[in-house]
Amino acid sequence: MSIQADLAAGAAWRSGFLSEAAIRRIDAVILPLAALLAGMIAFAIFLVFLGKSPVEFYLLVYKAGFGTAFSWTNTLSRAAPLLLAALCVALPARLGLVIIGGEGAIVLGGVAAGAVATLLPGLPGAAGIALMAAAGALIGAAWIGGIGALRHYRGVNETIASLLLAYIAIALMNHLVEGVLRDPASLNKPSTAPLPDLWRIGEIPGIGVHWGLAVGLVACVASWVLIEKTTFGFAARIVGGNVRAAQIQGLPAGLLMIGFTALGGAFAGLAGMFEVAAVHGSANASLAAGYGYTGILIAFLARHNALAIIPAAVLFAGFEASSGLVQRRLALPDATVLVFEGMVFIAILVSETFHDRFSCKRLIRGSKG
Amino acid sequence: MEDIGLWGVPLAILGGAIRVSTPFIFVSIGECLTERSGRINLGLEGTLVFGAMSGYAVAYHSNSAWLGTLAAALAGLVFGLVHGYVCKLPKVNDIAIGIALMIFGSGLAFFFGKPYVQPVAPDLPAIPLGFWSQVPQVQAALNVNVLFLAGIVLAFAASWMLKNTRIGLTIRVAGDSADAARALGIDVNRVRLWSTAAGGALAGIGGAYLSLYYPGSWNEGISSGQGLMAVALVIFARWNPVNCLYASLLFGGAGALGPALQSVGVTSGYYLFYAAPYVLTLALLIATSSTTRAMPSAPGELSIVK
Amino acid sequence: AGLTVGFIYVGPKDDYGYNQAHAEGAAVVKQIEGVTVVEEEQVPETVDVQKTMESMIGFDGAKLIFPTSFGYFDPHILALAPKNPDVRFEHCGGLWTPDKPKNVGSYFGYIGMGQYLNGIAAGHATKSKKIGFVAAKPIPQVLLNINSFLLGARAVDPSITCHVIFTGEWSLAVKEAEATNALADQGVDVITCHVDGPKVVMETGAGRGMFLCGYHANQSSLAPEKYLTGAEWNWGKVYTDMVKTTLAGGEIANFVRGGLAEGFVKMSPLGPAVSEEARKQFEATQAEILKGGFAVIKGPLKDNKGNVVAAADQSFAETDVALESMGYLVEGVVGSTS
Amino acid sequence: MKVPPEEYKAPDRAIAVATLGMTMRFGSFTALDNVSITVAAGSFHVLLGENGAGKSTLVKCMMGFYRPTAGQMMVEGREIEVADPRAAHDLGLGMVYQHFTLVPSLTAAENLVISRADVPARIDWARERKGLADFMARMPFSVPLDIPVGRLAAGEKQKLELLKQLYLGRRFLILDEPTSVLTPAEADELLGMVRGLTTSKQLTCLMISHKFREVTAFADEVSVLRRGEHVGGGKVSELSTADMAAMMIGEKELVRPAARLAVNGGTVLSVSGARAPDRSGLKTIEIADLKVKSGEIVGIAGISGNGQMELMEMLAGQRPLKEGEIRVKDMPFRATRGEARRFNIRYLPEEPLRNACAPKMTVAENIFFRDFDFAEGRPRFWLEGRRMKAEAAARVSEYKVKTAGLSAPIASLSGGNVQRAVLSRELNGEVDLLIIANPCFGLDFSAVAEIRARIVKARNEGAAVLLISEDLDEILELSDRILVMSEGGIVYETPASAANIGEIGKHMAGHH
Ligand SMILES: Nc1ncnc2c1ncn2[C@@H]1O[C@H](COP(=O)(O)OP(=O)(O)OP(=O)(O)O)[C@@H](O)[C@H]1O
Ligand SMILES: Nc1ncnc2c1ncn2[C@@H]1O[C@H](COP(=O)(O)OP(=O)(O)OP(=O)(O)O)[C@@H](O)[C@H]1O
Ligand SMILES: [Mg+2]
Ligand SMILES: [Mg+2]
Repeated sequence: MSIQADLAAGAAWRSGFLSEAAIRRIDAVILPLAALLAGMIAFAIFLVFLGKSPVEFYLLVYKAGFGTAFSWTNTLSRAAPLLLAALCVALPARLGLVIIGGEGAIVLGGVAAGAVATLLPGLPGAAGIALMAAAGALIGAAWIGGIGALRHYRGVNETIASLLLAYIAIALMNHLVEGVLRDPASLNKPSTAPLPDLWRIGEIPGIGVHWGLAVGLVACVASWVLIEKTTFGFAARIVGGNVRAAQIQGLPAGLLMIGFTALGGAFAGLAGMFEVAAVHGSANASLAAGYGYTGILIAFLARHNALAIIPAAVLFAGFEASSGLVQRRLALPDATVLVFEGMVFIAILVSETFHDRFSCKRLIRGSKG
Repeated sequence: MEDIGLWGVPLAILGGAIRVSTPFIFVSIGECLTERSGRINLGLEGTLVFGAMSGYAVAYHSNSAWLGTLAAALAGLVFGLVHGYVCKLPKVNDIAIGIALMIFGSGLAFFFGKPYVQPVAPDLPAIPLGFWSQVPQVQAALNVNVLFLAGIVLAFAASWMLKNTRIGLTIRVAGDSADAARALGIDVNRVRLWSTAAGGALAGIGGAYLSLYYPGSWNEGISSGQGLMAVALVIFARWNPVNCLYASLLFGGAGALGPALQSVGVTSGYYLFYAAPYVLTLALLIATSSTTRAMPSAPGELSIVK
Repeated sequence: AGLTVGFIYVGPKDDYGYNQAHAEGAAVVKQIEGVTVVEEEQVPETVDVQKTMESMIGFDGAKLIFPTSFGYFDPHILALAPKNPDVRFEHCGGLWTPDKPKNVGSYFGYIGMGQYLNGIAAGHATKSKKIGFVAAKPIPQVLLNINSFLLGARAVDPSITCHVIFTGEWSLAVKEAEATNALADQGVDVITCHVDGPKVVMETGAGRGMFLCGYHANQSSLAPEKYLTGAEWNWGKVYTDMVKTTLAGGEIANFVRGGLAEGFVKMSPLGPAVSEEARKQFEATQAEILKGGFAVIKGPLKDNKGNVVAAADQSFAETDVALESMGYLVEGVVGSTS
Repeated sequence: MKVPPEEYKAPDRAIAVATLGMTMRFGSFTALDNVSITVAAGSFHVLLGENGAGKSTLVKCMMGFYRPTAGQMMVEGREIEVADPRAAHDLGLGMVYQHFTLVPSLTAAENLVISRADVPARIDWARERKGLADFMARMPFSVPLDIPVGRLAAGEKQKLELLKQLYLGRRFLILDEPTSVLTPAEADELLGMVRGLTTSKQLTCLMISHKFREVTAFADEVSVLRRGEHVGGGKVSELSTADMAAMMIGEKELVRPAARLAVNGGTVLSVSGARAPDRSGLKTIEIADLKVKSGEIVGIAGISGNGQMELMEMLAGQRPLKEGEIRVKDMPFRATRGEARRFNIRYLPEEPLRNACAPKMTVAENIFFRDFDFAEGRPRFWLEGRRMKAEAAARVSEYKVKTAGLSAPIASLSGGNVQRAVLSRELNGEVDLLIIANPCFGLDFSAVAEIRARIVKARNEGAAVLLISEDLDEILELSDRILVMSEGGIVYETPASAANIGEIGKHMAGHH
């Protein structure tokens, strides 16, 4: 068959009931699901060796992660910060930058929100929330965008710089909440002054999860549109595909790098702000809860596709949500879920190797031929 | 004990460099080998933690710290092999697998490590290189663990190996240009598999040092990100094993600054002192980077710097 | 229908320290007829702990919950208590005040007294007249322990100083070890600590030839020759009392405190390195404390910046709530609160 | 009877190699169809064919890179199975690939030593160095042994590739377009040397080339492939260039460049006093004065590695100037996208896949790079997928880009087709300034003719063209004015009409 024939086959596909793009999309769903199943089977074997019942385990995971309305509240509450944290990895990744220090932006975003509340407690609620959001997003943007700038202007490797800066950010946070920003009334848990009640961000009516979830979802969708459907996203993808080609095209590679890292950082900063305004009510060391690091895994699971971050984060959060019930009912340690997650994620990541190999396109085509 | 006052600070930095750096040395040299072969293993944190646990457990049961270290190395080897094997499948992202393995390794270590938090396992021996001094603090600082010395030897040996042996050149070829390697008849995947395995084994030993010598016990907080940081130090060290050694010493020494300053009464802003190793590394990184000579020594096949 | 009791720990429940002390208390509760215990470890002080509590209530029917980490209190317990009026939340270390929900209680032990007794043993053991303290964060509970430790030692010899190093985290093995070494380099020869798991400090200290005073749990087996004594929790008794009260349909008081006398806290048996003289003073002081009304913080007392913290005629008994917001280090402590 | 390679011992002289009915299918596509060729011991044999004719595939089968679908290899008259490249090497077969196979971060010395089959586990560098020095002394040219190969210029790399094969003592050498990056003099020297080795029966050579000049000057025999089939061949002495071309392209018409129109335009590009560090950061590139006028092709000749690529980078804004200025149409020019659009400036860098494409993005996306954010005189915010497909389809058919589809990754195209795709993107619409580097590297003559015709057409339509090329023939054919670059500066200038090859060559070689 020649290239012409190949093109013709492609045309035949396009005229068929499923377009090639649609098939690719189905592939993108079926493969990870098959991998999820494979990972679950592997873990089931592990459990059998331990003398525990896999059936019981999976029933518990289902029940505690996805089985009841409360489980969904639980899962989605945990997913909320992860959506924004994962964007901080996925957006720069589209330009070829591997940022692993989103934790720093989250923590500082939270501190910024706490600082606003400490410095300007008199403002009305809406203004306070807007100001906190702006402060959190800004500091996050500056922190991660600064990494993009260091990369562009000084050639500093962004991966190591972001990791170092995450540690530095956590030190700064501790220094501030135990120092100048400390509320003297926060005795055994040094924190900033509690947010005025009107500044607290509440729950989305009916689902018992704070508004950070909605913002995270919107951010994921908007990021996807930005990357896939706008010329800015296209320019960013060119930079990610080949910086030299982008430069030859006169694209401002440096500005794009700084812009997208800053955008990712702004999202992470917002995640920190929501932790303070919707969960903790003040900034303290609990901000460094590791969401930034979990976000890396989620972004890679989603292959840096902003929309795919949503299911990846929900899956992860569901596993986390089930951890408690698994501990209590099966008398297994907390680490059980870590082992489970490790197995499942390795399986999902490995499944990428089967794209274009075991794809349903091939199956259909094979059955035709 | 004599009062050595402010002299305690430089001494603590020296002692800290010796005590704290060893896990960094092992992990970063191991990762250096892995990355020189063109693969990155971000999961060494998990390997380190599992090495710490398995080393401690085996040392406890066998009553031999050396058997424990060996076990940690073997466990690390297995993790390296898993990473190496999985990543040789086409389209599998090595960074992502590393992160998943980090979770998996820590999870397994915590899972099986529960019974070993309380028992006391034998420690690895130390060599009292400070015997010449009458000052107990100097003696303590120079009480050097065998693995630290092994780490120094390893750094120079690895560096020599990369330049002067067939294996070393093969690793570099595989890391720099897979096409060229194939043209030379080198099985790139196999080279990377074993380089990753070696990196894992060394990370396992780094973990054993943590649990069997310093701090010398097993618990879930035994590693505070040493594995991840060591991977970052490799980039900082420009993929040179001897530089990895220096970077680790610098990092360990800077880490001792905070406690040492507090012990002599410089106490305010201790969080910032604790950040010293990170700040110092970042400052050096910025100072030594350049846009016009972008990462001249980076292995060409490395996904993280491509 | 029995009673389901939930325990929540911030770290691993077998950390040989803070969390294990609570978990051992939970294990005692398990033995009580008609009681089911559910436990969850490694629960961070975020939305996670709220969901864990809700899950224990919803899935397990827990009616009495012990969230044992300080950071669980505000906002997490305070957010859930009003929504679950039939569940009792008993929190360790918090300061319940009457404006807080009625189904919330806070309990804690006067472990500062234990550190005072540690200090007496240390005061006799130290030759360099420098004792050391590895602490996580400068919060009131920790500061009270540091101050008590030094004041105990000063009851032996007023020239003794106490060097403090804050590690900044509750559980950070390498830094704890480094802190212990740094203290040893300064000539400190008796050490204690307030971090979640004291094992690293104890082992490193013993390795540097220091005498040890334990914390949270009995660590004497780690270095029997060097271990002087230790301030231990005795949560089994506290929890048993509370669970039995609940089973009997009674109300637990919202604000519960207790010390050596009430059995909340106990001392490890004195080690072989404790001299006869030290033993005498230790036992005499302990007897004094058991009588009640003993004050460690009493005037005249200055902090290490020179401010008066207790006038000559002032004294703060262990039960004094003012101690729970301590913000200073007393004279003789080398270190600062920020 | 098949002989396992280990039973066969490579002789110490030129060896004869033949293929019998070699067939290679990739999926359903037949790249090689029953090809039998015979290369006699000690002959200099050339394999001719258009891009994609199957030449590379044939030699890869011979070298054990591919397992042919059918067919045999004969070495010294014996049927032999070549399982992998290592087996081929053991037989004394060697190959210089179209794309470099040197390891960039290794030095030349390391590259040479590691390529040996018998590298000892521990390398004694003192001894190796002496051996290398002895070897180099016997060679007609040399390369610096101690700097990483990545810092060598393309020409030097190609020389090193050849040196490597000779160092390895290969008795049958396959060269896949080895001279594309060499100056004619270098090429002649190199091929002359190979020729010497073949006539003395020390070596057999099978060369893939698109240059008839080299064929007639050096080769004994040719074989011609067309669409995977062996369509002819014979002794070079019995064939004319026209015969060979006819065999290659069949009945197809060659594109002839349009006649040059006299265009007299103003200065479009002017560079004055521009200085920038070179890639190694050790030397400085200095362009004192360079002007290109509308309707003029200025060719910059030079041996690779004399600053041409840095000049390209300076013009494209990839290499910041330390001093001096670049002006376009008398306005300062900083190579932004806006300026490039306003002034209609287009670039065609060398190795387009590496320098002008995002390899994993699709053909359509790559073709869209220039227009995605601007259409009908105004900037666009939304990406217009339909416009992208339409444009790409038009370009692909106009420039006859062979691709499996518009949504195939551009990296899956052959080198020549990548070149076409990029050209189709850059020559589309009005062009005022065209900056090109090595546009025909590795392309066959019909493709070359087509591309050159397009460049001349752009010139005739008023574009100012700056052509940087290492191929002197190309410079001579296309340029109106010729400059020579050497050691980071422009050292010579002549109008094409008065060009003297000897003079140019002298300046290229640094004698000025
Ligand atoms: N690995 C492969 N998979 C699929 N098709 C291939 C592969 N390798 C080569 N081909 C196809 O085989 C044909 C011959 O390619 P080959 O590289 O041998 O051409 P060539 O004669 O060397 O051309 P050039 O002069 O451009 O080097 C091309 O049409 C190409 O598309
Ligand atoms: N993995 C692959 N799958 C499909 N086709 C491939 C693959 N690898 C290479 N090809 C095809 O192989 C052909 C040969 O590639 P190569 O780059 O060697 O071409 P080439 O011989 O240099 O052609 P040109 O002379 O046009 O540059 C290309 O046409 C390409 O489409
Ligand atoms: Mg070819
Ligand atoms: Mg080609």
